[in-house]
Amino acid sequence: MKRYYVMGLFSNFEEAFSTISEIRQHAIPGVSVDDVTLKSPIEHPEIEEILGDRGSPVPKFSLFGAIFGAIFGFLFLASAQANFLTQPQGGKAIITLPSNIVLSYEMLILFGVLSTVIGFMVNARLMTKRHPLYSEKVSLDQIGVMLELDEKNVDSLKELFKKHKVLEIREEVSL
Amino acid sequence: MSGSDINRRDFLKFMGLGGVGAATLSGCDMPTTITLEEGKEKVVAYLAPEEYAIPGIGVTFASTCQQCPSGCGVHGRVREGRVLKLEGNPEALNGKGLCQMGQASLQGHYNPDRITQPMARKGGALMPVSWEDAWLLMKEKASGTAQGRSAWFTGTVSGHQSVLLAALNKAWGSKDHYVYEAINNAVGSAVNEAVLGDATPVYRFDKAKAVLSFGADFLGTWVSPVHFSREYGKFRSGDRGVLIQVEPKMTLTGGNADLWVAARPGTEGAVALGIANVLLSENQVDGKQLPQAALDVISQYSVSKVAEISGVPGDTLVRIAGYLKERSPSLVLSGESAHGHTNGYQNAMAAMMLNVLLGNIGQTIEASNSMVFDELKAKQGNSKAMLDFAAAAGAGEYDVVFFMGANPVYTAPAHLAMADKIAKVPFKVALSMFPDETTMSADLVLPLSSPYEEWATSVSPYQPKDAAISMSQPLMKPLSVETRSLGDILLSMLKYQGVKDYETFEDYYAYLRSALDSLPASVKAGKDSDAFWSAAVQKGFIKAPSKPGSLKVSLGELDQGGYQTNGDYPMNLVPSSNQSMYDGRNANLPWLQEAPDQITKIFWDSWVEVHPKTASKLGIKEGDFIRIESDQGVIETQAYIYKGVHVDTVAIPMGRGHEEYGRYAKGNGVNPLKILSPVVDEKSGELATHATRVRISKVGRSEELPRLGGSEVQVGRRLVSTVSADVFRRTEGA
Amino acid sequence: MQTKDINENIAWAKINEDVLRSMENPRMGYWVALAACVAMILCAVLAEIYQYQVGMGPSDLNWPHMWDLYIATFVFWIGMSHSGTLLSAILHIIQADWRKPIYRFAEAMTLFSLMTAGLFPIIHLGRVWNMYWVLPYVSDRGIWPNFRSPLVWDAFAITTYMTSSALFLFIGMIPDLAICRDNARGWRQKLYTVLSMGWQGDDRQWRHFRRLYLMMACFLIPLAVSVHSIVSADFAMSIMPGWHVTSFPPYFVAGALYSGCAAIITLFILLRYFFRFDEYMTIPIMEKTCKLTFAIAMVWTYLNLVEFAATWYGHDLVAKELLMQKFIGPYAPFFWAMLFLGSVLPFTFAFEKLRRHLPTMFVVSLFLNLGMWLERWMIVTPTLSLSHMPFAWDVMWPSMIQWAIVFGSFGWFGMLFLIFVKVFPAVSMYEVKEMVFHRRHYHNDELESKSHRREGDRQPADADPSPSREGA
Amino acid sequence: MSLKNILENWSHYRRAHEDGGHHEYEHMWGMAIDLNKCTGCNACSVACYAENNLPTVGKDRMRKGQGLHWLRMERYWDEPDLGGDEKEYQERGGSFLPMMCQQCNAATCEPVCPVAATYHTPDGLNAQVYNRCIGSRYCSNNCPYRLRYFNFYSYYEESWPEPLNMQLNPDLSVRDKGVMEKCTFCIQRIRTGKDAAQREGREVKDGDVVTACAQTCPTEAIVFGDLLDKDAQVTKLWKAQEVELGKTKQDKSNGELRGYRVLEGLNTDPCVMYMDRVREA
Repeated sequence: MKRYYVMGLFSNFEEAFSTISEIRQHAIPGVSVDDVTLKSPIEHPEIEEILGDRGSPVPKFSLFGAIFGAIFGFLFLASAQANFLTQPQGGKAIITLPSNIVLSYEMLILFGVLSTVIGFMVNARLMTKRHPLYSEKVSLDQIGVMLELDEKNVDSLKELFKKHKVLEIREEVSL
Repeated sequence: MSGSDINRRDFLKFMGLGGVGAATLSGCDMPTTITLEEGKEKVVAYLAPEEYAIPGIGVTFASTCQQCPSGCGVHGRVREGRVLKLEGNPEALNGKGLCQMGQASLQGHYNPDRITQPMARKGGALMPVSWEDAWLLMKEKASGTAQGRSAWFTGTVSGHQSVLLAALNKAWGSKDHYVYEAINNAVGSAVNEAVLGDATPVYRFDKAKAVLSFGADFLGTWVSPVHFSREYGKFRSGDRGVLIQVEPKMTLTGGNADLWVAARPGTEGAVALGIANVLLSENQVDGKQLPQAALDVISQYSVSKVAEISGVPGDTLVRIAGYLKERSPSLVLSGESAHGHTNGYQNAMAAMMLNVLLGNIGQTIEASNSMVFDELKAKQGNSKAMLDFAAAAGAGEYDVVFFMGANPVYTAPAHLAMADKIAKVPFKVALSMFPDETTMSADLVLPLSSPYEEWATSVSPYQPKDAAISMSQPLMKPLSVETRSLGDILLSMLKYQGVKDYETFEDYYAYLRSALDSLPASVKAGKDSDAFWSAAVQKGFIKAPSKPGSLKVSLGELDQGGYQTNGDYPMNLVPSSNQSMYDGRNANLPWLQEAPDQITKIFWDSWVEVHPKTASKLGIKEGDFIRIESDQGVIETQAYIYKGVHVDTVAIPMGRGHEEYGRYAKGNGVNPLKILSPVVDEKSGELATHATRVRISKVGRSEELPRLGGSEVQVGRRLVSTVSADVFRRTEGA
Repeated sequence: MQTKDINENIAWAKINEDVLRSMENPRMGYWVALAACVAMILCAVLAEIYQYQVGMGPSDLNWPHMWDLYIATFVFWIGMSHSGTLLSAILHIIQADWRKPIYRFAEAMTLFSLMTAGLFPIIHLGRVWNMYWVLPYVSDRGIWPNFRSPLVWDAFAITTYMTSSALFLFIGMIPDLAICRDNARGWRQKLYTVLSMGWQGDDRQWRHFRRLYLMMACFLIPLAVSVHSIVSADFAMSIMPGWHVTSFPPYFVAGALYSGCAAIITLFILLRYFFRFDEYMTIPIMEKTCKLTFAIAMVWTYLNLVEFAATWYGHDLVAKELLMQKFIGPYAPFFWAMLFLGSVLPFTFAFEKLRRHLPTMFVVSLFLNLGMWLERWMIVTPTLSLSHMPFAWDVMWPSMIQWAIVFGSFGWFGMLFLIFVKVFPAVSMYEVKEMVFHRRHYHNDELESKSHRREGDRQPADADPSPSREGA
Repeated sequence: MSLKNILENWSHYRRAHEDGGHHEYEHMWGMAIDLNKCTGCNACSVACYAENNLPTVGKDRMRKGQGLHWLRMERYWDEPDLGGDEKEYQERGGSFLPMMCQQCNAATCEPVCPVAATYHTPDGLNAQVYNRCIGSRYCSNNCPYRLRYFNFYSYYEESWPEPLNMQLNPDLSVRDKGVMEKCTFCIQRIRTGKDAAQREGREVKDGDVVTACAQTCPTEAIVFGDLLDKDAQVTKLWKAQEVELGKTKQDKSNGELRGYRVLEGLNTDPCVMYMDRVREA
């Protein structure tokens, strides 16, 4: 059976949200809210209530990046100090904790940040091709509700879209 | 690998051989003097080193410093055929110490402005000529000089060079050998001679418990400063002696005094008499040592009168007398700033009177050990020689004059018009290392080798312990093949004059060998010729037999001339000498130019010292340019204001303001000697250098003074704090 | 009187249009400004070449003034970099949405100040060509930099800060770059296609984006604070009176925020004027920034007083002496100018009329920054001029070489900023849209009108008769 | 390897100055300077120029404060409000203070160097590695004695025109522009002395190593030696004055003893002891 991508572009955001709400309430049998991809020009924290909490592992990346940074930082500094033989200075110990704390802290943040960014890039699937149904209007002021669904449900979805004053509907056969 | 077991190889690996090699591995015996940075130094293989040059090993050779007349023994460290550093000869008079002038004498040796070949005046300018041409010129202009129409004008000379010089003068039929030193103790010597019968007695600082010095800068320039500094160290140890300095401008010695007293210039004698008065009247010192005439004079100098004449408060006089009475034996000295007056001789006499009164003669002033070889003794310089020479030259008495080791064109006051008078001499020959003012006005310039390139002997004028002949040996090959030692030139001239005694000697070295060979067997202590020679060269000096001296006491006239004032010129000028530029001969040594003056901390330039009271009266601030005007001329320089100069006095250091003398000296600062008034010490005929009256005014320009250091006080920090001598004697007293 | 931070009924297409327009077709004035900046840089480059060839001597640095304008200006630029990222992050976390129209250029300012600041420690090195020795690269000689040295901390902190704030700026710009991509042609399209990294605005991206941005903000706040306290450690970690001051880290952070805010005001006014961003960079936002600046100015003033008081009541005579010398010594005119500009001048912000008056604010903000620059100079130089050793006291005035390089650094910053505004959107389009959207949906207009408006103000109905609830 | 190293030697690497430090000190070179004997004649400073290849920089640069004088002879006048007097003249002369690198055991210059160009040697010296120096000048700023000097220019051509350059001591380098330098206690002489002792198969003894300043001092006010050598003259002087290393305030049985270290309250632990100037009153 062919699978279709259907995307409806809305200018009124609330209509788009109620469309999703209805999908969530099984307005179309066999179409789950999990199949919905929302394309929006802005961030909508509130949409999670409708779309369901899909979660993000990015903070975990931050945490592990930071822990790694701190531990690596300290060990790196300490081993450099311990192996470089001409460093007794100013009556200080060879491995000096105060300075290493400062630098480990910087390393914590640096690796935390880098790891967070990498986590984001991986999870958000950046650096991939845009979806064929991507519309430039999404970057302007319209919101797109896209679903991947069976051929039999396409028409009922379009009906639903039209009920909510959709401006434009695009579709494409999934490969 | 833990921290403690680093070995050399790892270290090299870490640091890179070239890099730290220079900084940390220096001194290890490898011929790696390579710095990798920018290929600054070429890598030179020691394929064929000089015989005596062991690569990487410094060898020490003894010689004698000629930077001032004291003649300290030095050890030169020679590496790879170059002399690198001088140290004091521990066995010599100066011990292991050396003053900054001695340290810097290396820069005279390596000076980039040294004369490297003979020069002759052609068409008004000095042009390089060959030695053959130089000798031809000598033959043409000088050989036929009539008897008595030639003269030598030199600095202090001694040793075998002095012998040759005397022989040469004799061959030439001239008696005129002017020995001139701008900084000298001639007045003092005259008084010593008159009173004690010994011109240079031995001063026992180590025995003295109090030293009262009237302007004798014995730590800086007076007689034999490095030796005296050593003695000073002993003087200050144990039962620490008291040092009182009376002078118009603070010298290095004054800077170390327990009590520094500013007396009006020229009234030092009065101060001495005042102190004697207190000693006799209040301190119950017995006056029987003094002749009645002296006591009569002393009685006229009551404390109040002396205070009025000299500007020294009466209680200070009492305090000084107290120290002298309490701390016996004492030692009273007089120096430059007391001597350089019309009454300089009386000032010195008054100081000597105190020694007599306090019974110091024989205690802290002992008879000198006079060497038996009179012909080798130092011919000491004075300034009367210059006055006499100026008169003779001005009168056209000479056809030929030889200059060596003195720079009268620079040091003579303007009123002598020395340059003009010298110009009247038809043929002037300068034997010189440097293009100084006198050299540049000569007709023929013969390049001298440096003291560290030549063979020579010298005898220092001040010989406190055993008499000794100091040896100079070449510490390295001459830098320039064209330079000749003084001895060699004199020997050549003697041969030229056909003096038979000297014809057999190939060079001065041969002459010296033979001359030392002919010393009495007692001197040679049974050694054969070679052994004696090498012992002498190794040690740096030869102990010579001396006649034990004795001291008599016959005090001369003490009466002081009144202190003269002059409405037009209200201030006194002190052309101060210091242990860096000295009389100007050190102005071409960059180390000394850059070394800050010991007292004012000023470098590379002249300055005029002004008392804060005078400064505020005239609205002068530090760094202001001041015009100093005497009846002989005007100089302008920057003001340094401090409480180390008498209120009525300004002091300008000697030694700068050269018109020639190489890149480091030329155009730096001013020469205070130029504006000296034509006055002399009436008794000795010495130039009265400190008797010039001046008036000062602001020029209106100001510039930051070239002075090292910010604050001149410690602002409450404990960097140097002062404890009292009582505490010192309690804790460290002998 | 305008009281709303932004007109929430502004059309989204207009937002795109306004911002994208600002990136196109530079006018004559732009080229002149750019040329002026390049000329300033040339001055500095010539001075630096001379200094490189000859040594540090011509700068008139000396013993004991081993540091002077270079380090002072370094601290100044580091300070300048603080407001952008730090304020942006803080305001993001506390959800103050008025940051949205202004944070982009502020963050750019952060990055460029850092790029300028980073030059100074390099310029001031005696042996510039060996500057990489400060970095912990693996060397077969086993030599590492000295991790005890605050200068190495600087290198670490600046690198971290530069990386993080560049990422923060870049990440925050991705949705806007996508907008640019969708609207651009030619080389710009290619550039933005690469830079936007395939952003298509789907909910997955936004969801991770939101977390990312929050996490970044969380990292950046302590980072920014640590960076400037580390810069203060260059001084505070030393033993010198006047530098060894406990309150230096917060003092430096406050001073940094202060100068950064002042710089934001300056650039705010310039951008608003030249790019006609009146509708985004509104007077109320300006007013908020001014109030913030005033608050920070008072913190700074307080910390100044704390420093004086601590020194005055402390028993370190040398520090006290230095303080007195600041008050009456040769550098006193600059010191008093700093106090006047830093503590008295900000009171202009206390007057509503003045803080809403752009020309006044422009001039004031420039003077505040001058004051902050003087602060840095007065930290570095008087301490060196007076120390424990009175013999090493000295008063030194910087030479033209130093001034030329300091002057040129402003050209460098200006040039970077000018290029930025023509290549990247200086106002965050998507976030202005968010701001507008959320204000429209969640703000109670009536409540707002009651609380903020005064009698005589125009009613919102007058201003906008037909409020639309739609996006376009 | 390095992790093992850290874990095994942790306590060793954590030993600070107070705990005896990282080094097993072979020597602890130190000085004792008697200001009662020092006349301020400046010979030490010029000897230092001669020994250590110090350039002369000329009047203008010297006035700007760009000179290099590893050993500077400081001269202070008595302060009117501190035991001095409001008198018309400086009656007690000057206070002379020769200041060379104090070779602090807790040197404040060392930890601030970004590239570890300055560190502490097992000889107790504060060493400066010229080739490693990048010229940040932080060390000089953080030296409370202000005893570190910077090469603001390249001097090797200007300061030693031919043949003055022949005097340069090949035992140490001529520093180029951009490098910090300071007194080394004549480390080249220490090297030579140690090498000679090693060749002869003996310990270094007192007098084997003398710094240029100590050697030339006409009054022998400067005494140099190894503070770990109980028989060294310098050790005896320190003992006699009851001055000890590692203290910020000397606890003396006799408060009248003159020994002190300059600014020792800053806990820099310098290795140079001074003895107070003495004046009659």
